[in-house]
Amino acid sequence: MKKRVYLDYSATTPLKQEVLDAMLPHFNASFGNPSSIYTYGRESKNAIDNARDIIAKSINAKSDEIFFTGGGSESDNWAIKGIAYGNKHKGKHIITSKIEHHAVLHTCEYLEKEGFEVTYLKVDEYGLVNLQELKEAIRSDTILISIMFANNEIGTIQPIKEIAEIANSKQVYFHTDAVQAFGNIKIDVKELGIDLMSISAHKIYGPKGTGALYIKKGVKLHQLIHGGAQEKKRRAGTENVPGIVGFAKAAELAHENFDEHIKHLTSLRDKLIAGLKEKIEYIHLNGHPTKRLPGNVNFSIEFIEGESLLLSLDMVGIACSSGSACTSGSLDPSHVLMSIGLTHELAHGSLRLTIGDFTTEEDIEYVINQLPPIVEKLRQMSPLYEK
Amino acid sequence: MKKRVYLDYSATTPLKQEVLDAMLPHFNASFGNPSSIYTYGRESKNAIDNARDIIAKSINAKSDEIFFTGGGSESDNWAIKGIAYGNKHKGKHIITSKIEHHAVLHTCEYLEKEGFEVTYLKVDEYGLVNLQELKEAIRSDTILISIMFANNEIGTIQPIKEIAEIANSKQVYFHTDAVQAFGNIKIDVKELGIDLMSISAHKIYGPKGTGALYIKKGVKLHQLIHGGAQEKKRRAGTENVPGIVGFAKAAELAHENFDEHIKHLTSLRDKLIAGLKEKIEYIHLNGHPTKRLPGNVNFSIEFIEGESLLLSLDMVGIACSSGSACTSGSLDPSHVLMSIGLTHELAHGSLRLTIGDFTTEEDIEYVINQLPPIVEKLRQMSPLYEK
Amino acid sequence: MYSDKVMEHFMNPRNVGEIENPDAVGQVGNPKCGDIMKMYLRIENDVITDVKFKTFGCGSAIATSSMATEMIKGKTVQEALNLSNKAVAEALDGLPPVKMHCSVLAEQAVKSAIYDYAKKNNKQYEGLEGFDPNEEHDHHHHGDEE
Amino acid sequence: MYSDKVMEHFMNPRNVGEIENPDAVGQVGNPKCGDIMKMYLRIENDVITDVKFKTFGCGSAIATSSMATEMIKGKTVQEALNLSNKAVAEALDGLPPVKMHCSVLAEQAVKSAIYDYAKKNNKQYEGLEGFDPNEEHDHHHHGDEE
Ligand SMILES: Cc1ncc(COP(=O)(O)O)c(C=O)c1O
Ligand SMILES: Cc1ncc(COP(=O)(O)O)c(C=O)c1O
Ligand code: FES
Ligand code: FES
Repeated sequence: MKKRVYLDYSATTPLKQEVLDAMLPHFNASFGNPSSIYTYGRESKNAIDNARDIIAKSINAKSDEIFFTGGGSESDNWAIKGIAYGNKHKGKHIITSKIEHHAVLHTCEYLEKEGFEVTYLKVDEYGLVNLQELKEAIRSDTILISIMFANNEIGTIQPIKEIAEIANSKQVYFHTDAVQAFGNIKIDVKELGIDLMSISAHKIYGPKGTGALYIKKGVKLHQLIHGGAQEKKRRAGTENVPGIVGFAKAAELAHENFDEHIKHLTSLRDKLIAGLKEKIEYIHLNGHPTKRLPGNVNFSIEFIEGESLLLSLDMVGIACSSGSACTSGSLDPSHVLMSIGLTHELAHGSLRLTIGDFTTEEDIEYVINQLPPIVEKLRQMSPLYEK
Repeated sequence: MKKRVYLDYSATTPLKQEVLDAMLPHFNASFGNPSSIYTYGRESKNAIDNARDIIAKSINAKSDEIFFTGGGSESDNWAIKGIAYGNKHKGKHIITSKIEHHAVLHTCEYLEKEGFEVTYLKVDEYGLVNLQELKEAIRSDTILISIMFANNEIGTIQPIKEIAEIANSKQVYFHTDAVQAFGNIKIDVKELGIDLMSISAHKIYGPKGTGALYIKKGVKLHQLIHGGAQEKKRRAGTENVPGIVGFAKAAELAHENFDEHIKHLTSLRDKLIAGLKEKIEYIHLNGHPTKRLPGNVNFSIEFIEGESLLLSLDMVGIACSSGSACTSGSLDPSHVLMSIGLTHELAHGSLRLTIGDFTTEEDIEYVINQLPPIVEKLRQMSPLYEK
Repeated sequence: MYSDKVMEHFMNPRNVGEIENPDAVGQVGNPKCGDIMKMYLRIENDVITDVKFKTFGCGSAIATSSMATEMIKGKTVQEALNLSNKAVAEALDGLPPVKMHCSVLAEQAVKSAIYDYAKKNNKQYEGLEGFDPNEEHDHHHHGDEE
Repeated sequence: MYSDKVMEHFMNPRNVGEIENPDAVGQVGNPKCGDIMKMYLRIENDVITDVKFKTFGCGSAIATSSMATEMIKGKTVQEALNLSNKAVAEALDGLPPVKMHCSVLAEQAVKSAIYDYAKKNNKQYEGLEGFDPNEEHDHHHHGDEE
């Protein structure tokens, strides 16, 4: 088989073997509906109770504060719409940032159409929100602040504890999208003062289509999915038992090998950054130099466009992503890259390489060797490049 | 191992081996994010495109009318809230029935609190809605009729084509919850005139946590989950690729072996009904004698309560369910059984046995032999039973 | 869901049946709620010498009936009156929160039978004051609802 | 996503580069939109004898540039002007709907270069009427959006 170097761990991850092994019995041996009282059902119920305990422990929450969902996007939608509709008698103002994931941004935009008001905080060149601006944005009718823990494109980590303190001091609910942070940053929801937090399994070597929302005890929000009495009557639908079990196993593995995982990712990340900087002229690292996810590398490469870069890399077996509009067929390049002040050209020429547990030193060396000639070839074709 | 006879196929089903085999490659070999343009991503994209074609074909829809979701409950919530919020300028009135699944009923009750008005049609002793009453319930501000295809408890099949005709003639959207019907009744959405239809994988030997909503081209509704551009920008969230692939394989198998499946279920169902009627006094079949799901058996057994029946059956390895409030810790017995006019006692004494593809003749005989002495023992303990 | 002890009492309930010409009978519950408990007592010299029950209800209702009859047999009437639902539940190694009300029913059934006895024999017991066997108990109030 | 033909042209684009002292140059697109195409022509006796391009853009932009240059080389100016974006896309065995606008760009680049030639040489060609190379084209209007 052709060499394949996967460097898009922030997009999704393969399952770890232990995760799959944990899931398999729940497909057709221990497959009962957890709501059923007979043996088959109780086996499933025990499995999800156990999974809930593991996830809770991994963020220092209580088990009855964890609610399983169908993924990170559902968690974000539930948190934001749930708080909005559930607290509209108190106010209709929400604060978020310009660099949130679309699951947050488009939800907020929807709520604007439905009569809510939203302040989108800008960020600095590194992608950090300004705490002073946040404070000033809070109004008497503000009901929610939603700021992501770490950004999926540029990897920047926000000052979550400080943000939570501001929110708590004004009695405004604080939600954070920790889909990228969970498993890559140690999170203690109690110590940080978080009210709601979204997480997703498929970013941490667990299955797609499973996530969770942490809801601090006492936080009032509407349901997003009504129906059966699952999840303590707060999120209906027959539980995805294998998905939930796999999510918990993935979280368990992540936390067992936490320090090792961080060390591995950080060292490969720094090696990749240094190697590319050395070999390629006119490239710029996006995001914060140190307050960044351990596996995130994001460069803007001048004079060339991201999609053609990705295609060329795919031809040599390297899988990664770009913030260029051309990769998605959308009108504008990444809102995150534009928000940190990049020009359209630089945003179009962005390349995100995200490292994971299965990435090796050779993978990094392979990229450091393969990328420069590809960049050079595309630059030779570019009308913007005058050497 | 202890004998296990699973007769709760309406609650959930085990995966068929072919389904699991189809899913496996997508956990860690072909695991890419379908939104990514490199090879890994395109493999996943192709897999879901292919799955969409299969599901579409199975109900005679077009591929771009199928939207994958996180299950039947999400599909119901999306359809009903989506139509309600997306058409509130036209009207705020919804019509449904008293015997819908909670995913429909509780969604409607939620919408009532949010300012919508809902008419809950009653049903006759068999669980059928009255078409005349439906017609009379339609108002100038009615925007949606949601009537389930087949009931999950008593198996009764509604006159969907007639209902759709009434809805279409009044230009009211028609949604049907076909979670129990799909795979057990042949469905042609075009011929029937359905606008929206909910289906779920785990009821047809596919995985939990995957469902779909059929949305007829041109139907306007709001999103339930906002975010990324997945599902033609109408349902955000990284697609559960293995789940979707498994769902399609399950649908494919169901439709390949359709006639055989129906014959098998119907013959075992009728045998079970006849056998229990012959051996046990004071029992009554709930639901329609002929317009019923091929695998559904639902009896009310006088003088005894359902949970104690289930526990006793579980002790001999038989897994099934009951509409007694005592099984769920809720206040009232099944709303479906109460709606068809059962007394509280009879609703409490209900037993649902649902048959599936893995059910054998011996399973049925085992139940016919095991149930009578259990009923007799519980009746001997009952203060209501005077022989 | 249920402890082994609950299941054991459910599968092999003690003291099921009726007593002919009993000294006291009590019935509580309501078929609407899915539970009825009927208790028969034989009382000699203020001591419960025999007890039988019939129950329509869930596994927990049957197991608590069974356990309650065991716990009061051989006890004085006053001792039996002091039996709390918690004690019955504890003797069964606990009950799921949603099922605690079934143990309340067992306590009430005993009380109700003793009430019958007291009335017939014109006796007074501590703990019977204000007890009305026909009162509707909202025993379906569950702990885990929010 | 892309046909084999698109990928082949993308990986091995024909006629990349510049022409020194060209008879005509045209440039269309906008780096804001992520695409710029520059086309150089050598024209002798109204026949395009050489053509080169430089493109900043996606795979489809590069492949359509390459295919368009191949298709006009050796053709008369008027024939080149008649080249439609559909013909370029078809020659590439089709393009994804969201990428059709890139083929429009190739058509426009050719037109733009010929416009330059016509102006410099005071010539008239059918199909150039009303063409304005500096006009902003809303070429990012995609078919699959709703
Ligand atoms: C009729 C009906 N509708 C909806 C649902 C909900 O489906 P899911 O469990 O996939 O959310 C079910 C089953 O639980 C059902 O039987
Ligand atoms: C920061 C962030 N939030 C939310 C999501 C959405 O999660 P999911 O794909 O599980 O719906 C993602 C990833 O797609 C993400 O990176
Ligand atoms: S150049 Fe942007 S999509 Fe082709
Ligand atoms: S008798 Fe209904 S829950 Fe115990």
